[in-house]
Amino acid sequence: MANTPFFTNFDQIFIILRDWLVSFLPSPWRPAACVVLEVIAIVCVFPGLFALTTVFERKGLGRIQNRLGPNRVGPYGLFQPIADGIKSLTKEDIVPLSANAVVHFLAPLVLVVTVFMGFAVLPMGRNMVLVDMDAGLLFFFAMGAATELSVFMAGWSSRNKYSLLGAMRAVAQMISYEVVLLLSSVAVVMITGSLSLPTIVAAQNSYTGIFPHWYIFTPWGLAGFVMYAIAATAETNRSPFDLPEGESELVAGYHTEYSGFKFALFFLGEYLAMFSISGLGTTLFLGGWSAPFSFLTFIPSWIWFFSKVMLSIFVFIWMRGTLPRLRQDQLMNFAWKFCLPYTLLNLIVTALWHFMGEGWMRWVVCTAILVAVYVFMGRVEMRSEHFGPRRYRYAE
Amino acid sequence: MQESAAFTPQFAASTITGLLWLIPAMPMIASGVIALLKQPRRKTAASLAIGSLSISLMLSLVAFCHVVAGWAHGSVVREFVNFTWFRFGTSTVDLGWILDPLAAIMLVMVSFVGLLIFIYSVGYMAHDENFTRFFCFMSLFAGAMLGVVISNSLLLLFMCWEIVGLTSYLLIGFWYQKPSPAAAAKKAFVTTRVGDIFFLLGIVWLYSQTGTLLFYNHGVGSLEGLALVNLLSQHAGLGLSAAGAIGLLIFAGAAGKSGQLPLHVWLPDAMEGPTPVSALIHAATMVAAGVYLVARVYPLMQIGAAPHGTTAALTVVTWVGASTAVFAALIAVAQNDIKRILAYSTISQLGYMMAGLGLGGVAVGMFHLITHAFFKALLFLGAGSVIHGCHEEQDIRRMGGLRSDMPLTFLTYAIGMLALCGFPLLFSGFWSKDGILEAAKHWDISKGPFYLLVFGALLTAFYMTRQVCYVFFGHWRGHETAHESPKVMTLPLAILAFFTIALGVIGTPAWPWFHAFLENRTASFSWHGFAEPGLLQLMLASSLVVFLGLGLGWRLYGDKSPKPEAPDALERSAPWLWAPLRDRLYVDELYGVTVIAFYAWWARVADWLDHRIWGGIVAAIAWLFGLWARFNRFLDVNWVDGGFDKTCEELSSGGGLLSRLEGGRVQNYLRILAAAVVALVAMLIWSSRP
Amino acid sequence: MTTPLAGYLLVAALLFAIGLAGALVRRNAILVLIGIELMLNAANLNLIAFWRFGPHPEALTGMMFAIFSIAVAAAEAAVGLGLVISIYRHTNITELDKINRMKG
Amino acid sequence: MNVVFYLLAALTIGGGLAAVLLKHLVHCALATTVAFAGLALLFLQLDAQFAGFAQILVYIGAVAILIVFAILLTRGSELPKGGVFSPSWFVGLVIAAGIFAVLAWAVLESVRAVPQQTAIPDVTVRDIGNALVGRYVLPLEIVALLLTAATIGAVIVAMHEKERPKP
Repeated sequence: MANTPFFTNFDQIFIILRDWLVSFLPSPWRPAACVVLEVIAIVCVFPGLFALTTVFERKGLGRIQNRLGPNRVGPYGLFQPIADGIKSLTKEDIVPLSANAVVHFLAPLVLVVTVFMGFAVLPMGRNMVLVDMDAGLLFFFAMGAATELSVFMAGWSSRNKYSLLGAMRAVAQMISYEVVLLLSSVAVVMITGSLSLPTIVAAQNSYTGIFPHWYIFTPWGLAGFVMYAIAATAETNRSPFDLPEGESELVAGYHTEYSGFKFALFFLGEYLAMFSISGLGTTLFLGGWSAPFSFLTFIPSWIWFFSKVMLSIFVFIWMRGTLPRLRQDQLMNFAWKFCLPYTLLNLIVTALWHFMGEGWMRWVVCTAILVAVYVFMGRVEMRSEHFGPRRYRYAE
Repeated sequence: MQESAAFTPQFAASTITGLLWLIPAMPMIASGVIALLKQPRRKTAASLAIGSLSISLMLSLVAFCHVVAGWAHGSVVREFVNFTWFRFGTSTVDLGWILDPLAAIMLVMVSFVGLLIFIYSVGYMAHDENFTRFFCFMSLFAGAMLGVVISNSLLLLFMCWEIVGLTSYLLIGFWYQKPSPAAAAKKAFVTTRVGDIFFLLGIVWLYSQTGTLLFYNHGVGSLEGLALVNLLSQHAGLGLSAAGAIGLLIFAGAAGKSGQLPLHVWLPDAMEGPTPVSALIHAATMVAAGVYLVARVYPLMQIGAAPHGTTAALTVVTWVGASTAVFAALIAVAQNDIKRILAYSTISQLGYMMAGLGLGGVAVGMFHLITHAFFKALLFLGAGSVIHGCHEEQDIRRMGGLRSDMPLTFLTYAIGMLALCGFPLLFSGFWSKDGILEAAKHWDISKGPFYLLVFGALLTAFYMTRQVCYVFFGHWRGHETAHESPKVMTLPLAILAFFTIALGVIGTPAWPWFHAFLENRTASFSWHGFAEPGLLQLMLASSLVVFLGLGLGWRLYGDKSPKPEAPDALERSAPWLWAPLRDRLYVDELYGVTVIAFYAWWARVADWLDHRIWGGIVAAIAWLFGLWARFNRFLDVNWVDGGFDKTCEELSSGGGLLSRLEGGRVQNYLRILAAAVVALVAMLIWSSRP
Repeated sequence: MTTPLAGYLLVAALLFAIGLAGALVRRNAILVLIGIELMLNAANLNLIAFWRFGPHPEALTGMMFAIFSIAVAAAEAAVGLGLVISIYRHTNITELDKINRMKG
Repeated sequence: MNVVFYLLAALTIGGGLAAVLLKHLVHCALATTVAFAGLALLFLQLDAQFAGFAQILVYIGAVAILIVFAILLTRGSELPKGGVFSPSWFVGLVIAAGIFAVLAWAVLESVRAVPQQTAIPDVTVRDIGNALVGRYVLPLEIVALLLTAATIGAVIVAMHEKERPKP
């Protein structure tokens, strides 16, 4: 069924469309035109998704908090992002007097550009990847690392203590969790033996019975995915790790002094980072664009990819609606004393998994090690005073 | 095998054999983790140790059932996994582990007794501040001992063997702040090292002859056909074949560990360690490792014997064992320390085992090993309970009447004591000892061992009766009142007591299940086992001997409760006999005047040489140099100094100039460096221009 | 400049000289470290250029050297900046020409 | 030699110059980042994809951030009173110019003697990985050790000193 021309064409509809459009041009221009078309597609689709997600988030939070959410502009408030966009475009762009104007101007641009670059290596469907780089994963993380600089630039150039504090918190947090993010992805690289994201998806695109070979369905993959998800939440400054923007302490963190369109760019950048990091998580652990059951392969691959990404976005929103914010010391301790050791252990377990060969033994052994260490670290090590309630020296 | 990668064991054997390494690994890992724990984490330490050993016990039981099942279906009962540890040149060093009836029985015994003693230690060591360290060492010991049991390579066995020795040293000296345990630990370590030197020599010889240290390896191991025939055909002098000579060297190692005659002196002193250590290491398991080792390399010793015959090596083993049995039993008669009596009794019983190995084969010796492990552990733990209840009192003359104060301890102790004496029919000790006596009776070479062993049995019954009378009968002669021990200590006693009785069932002449299992025959139950000629008479005779010993003991000591200061009953009747026995037949003194005196003399000689000869030379040279120096000083003061003073002034002013370069300013350094680079590169290029 | 290799080497030389100048003329210790980083990077560029245009690129020697150098540079930066911060805590200055005491 | 190369070279050199010349330390750090990025792009132009991305990840993602942190922790963002250049800046400049002159001379003298490979080398990440754990495994492990030591050392050096009781 999945191989019938109709479904194949439907699956590849964007590729066919691109080739058809390009065929109007003389052949020497075609490769460049292909790239331009693809970049246009990415630059259009993800901001569109961003607009949708803002409504989705506000409505979702509204449901969680037992209220309605935006419902005035358009049916069910669906046109709310358009109204927001117009508002931010027409607002005055305020630059503080003492601010460092050039850096202040460059910061949001650097953020959005580097975040967009990350999409270049994400496979969004069968054959749908902008550049199939040999070192794609490394490229993705290199771009992710560059966003930290933009955060710092924004915070420092504003000449505002809240901005600076927020930026320093954000950078410290992002650096700490980037280590975890990277190491949890390395487990996948160890098993696949490739840094190319399409290859990683292809390695997961097979089935036993009706069940897929996604890496999340292995002990190390599950542990890696959990670590990845935690680190991704911290990396994108989302609740419960949203200290850099904690409005109760820091007004709005590093983008306090931004308004109008630059603020909108920060907003966009943050959501795009969320999309790209969910996309990477999907690619690494959730089988990318492959279908969750073998009998569902007739549904186009890109639908699967985007549904998985939106599912992760939903989880992000859910967590924001339910979890309280952490404290800075808890956050750092958690990263360096729990996540990092556990991720390193996961790497060892992954190696063990690889070297134990096929058979049920490796399932038992790997699961046992991971669960045992998790319980040990969770119950014994996390009991120490660093993680417990803070003792207030003067209040008691 | 040789082609496979170095780290991948071959899992051709069954799953349990493949996983056999987990059995020693569990306690070892636990030991490592405990070593990292903080001092106050007592509960964690104890539960880690006990938990890991329980897992080992479960795995051991699985392995045991696996072997029994294989034996019952008549299929292969020896499985092993070998792998290459490292290679140099073309030769490889292989390690491996093995699962066969011998290993399976020892595994179950060691892990079971070990587990009981661990549980007991929780109570016994409850007030010790180094609780975690204790369990760390104990776990390490258990792991290494289990490693000795399963190793299929003499090298691996030796490694574990040495770890066992190390932990023994550490645990004897556990209370190292007191001088006597520290000295005892040193003594044990040094004495067993003497045996281990011979053991190592045997290993090297074996490796040079056969090129492998694996016991079994699909026909090319060192204990299998080809290698044995090869070894047998070589003569090592003194009428021994190479196989026999290597066997004897290995036996020397075993003798060191098992406290056989010339090397037994460390074992009584080892009782300075905590009582659970004495029970686990110096009664039930480690000292039995020697016996186990001899059983393991039995083919080496046996090869070349005619049917029902014997070899020179086995003869040596027999004589050493039998004389140790009597020798130690004699000393035990005149000791007053409750643990010391048991220690000598252990040496004596180890002698029985060795004699059993030499006379009747693996099964006879091993059966006594297993039963002895249980009842001796029981006795030691009982002794520990008594010591604990009497507030760390160890002198049996200051106890008494504990029968009513510690009823549970008394009951279990009595069971253990009767088993050790070989009380007829009911107790396992009777059956295992009887097996040895029967084998001795049928030995062709000499009847000497038989009489020695019978005499030993008489003595055993006598000294145990003496001890029990002192401790449990009469009235209390100590300082404070005694109290019964907590549940966590008495429960293991009860379990051990149960097995002390029950184990006898599997080794009776009517149903020699144990022997059949070890020798891979089928076992069937029939009363005809007793109908063997002479067997019933022998049983009757040995029972009579035991009763004689018991009666004699009761006659002399029963229910009398003499004053602690009063001379012993035996001392009064035969003082000429008592004195040498009390002083342990002067063996320590003999070593003192021979070996140690020789070393001391040699040290004095070296000291004298140092002082007089070398020291004299050095002093002469020093004197010459002193003379030369005086002359130099004369020159210096008068001629050189003036010149130097001038030079120094110049230098210090020049140094002041130079010190501006070394001003601690990093950038200056960098500047000079870079300028130098410019100059050097320019020179280089200039000089290399065509 | 007849070959591409010469171009890369010249860029590297210029960057090296700039880095050295930074290390030599600035007073702030952090700036000196930045200069040193630039020099290391110039060396890396040399290595990569020689790898690319050298006779045996499949041997990966230059590439490996560059990768290891990047790793070592990271370590150097961490320790160097740690030292600067520690000195600042101690003496409240970061100007190198004032840090000339040999003992704490 | 093409336009891209000249652009990237200009970017790198410009970044480097700005890093050395700007007054404000944070500006210097940001300019350094530009130089790092230009170098990474030059690496990419030299078909060294892996090294280029590693350069971005390590230098922009870590070293630049580290420098920025150090600047803020030492209050380096305030302008010093005695000027940013050392008193003997001219000597340094001359030496640096000398170094460049010597190096450029050496390059121009010797580059003709070097045989040039123009074909794009066919090197995948897998090759690099295999080389890292194969031929270069010892350097790799030494670097691992070095990084560990550097991490611990940096932590200890930068750690708060314990209050020592005055004698």
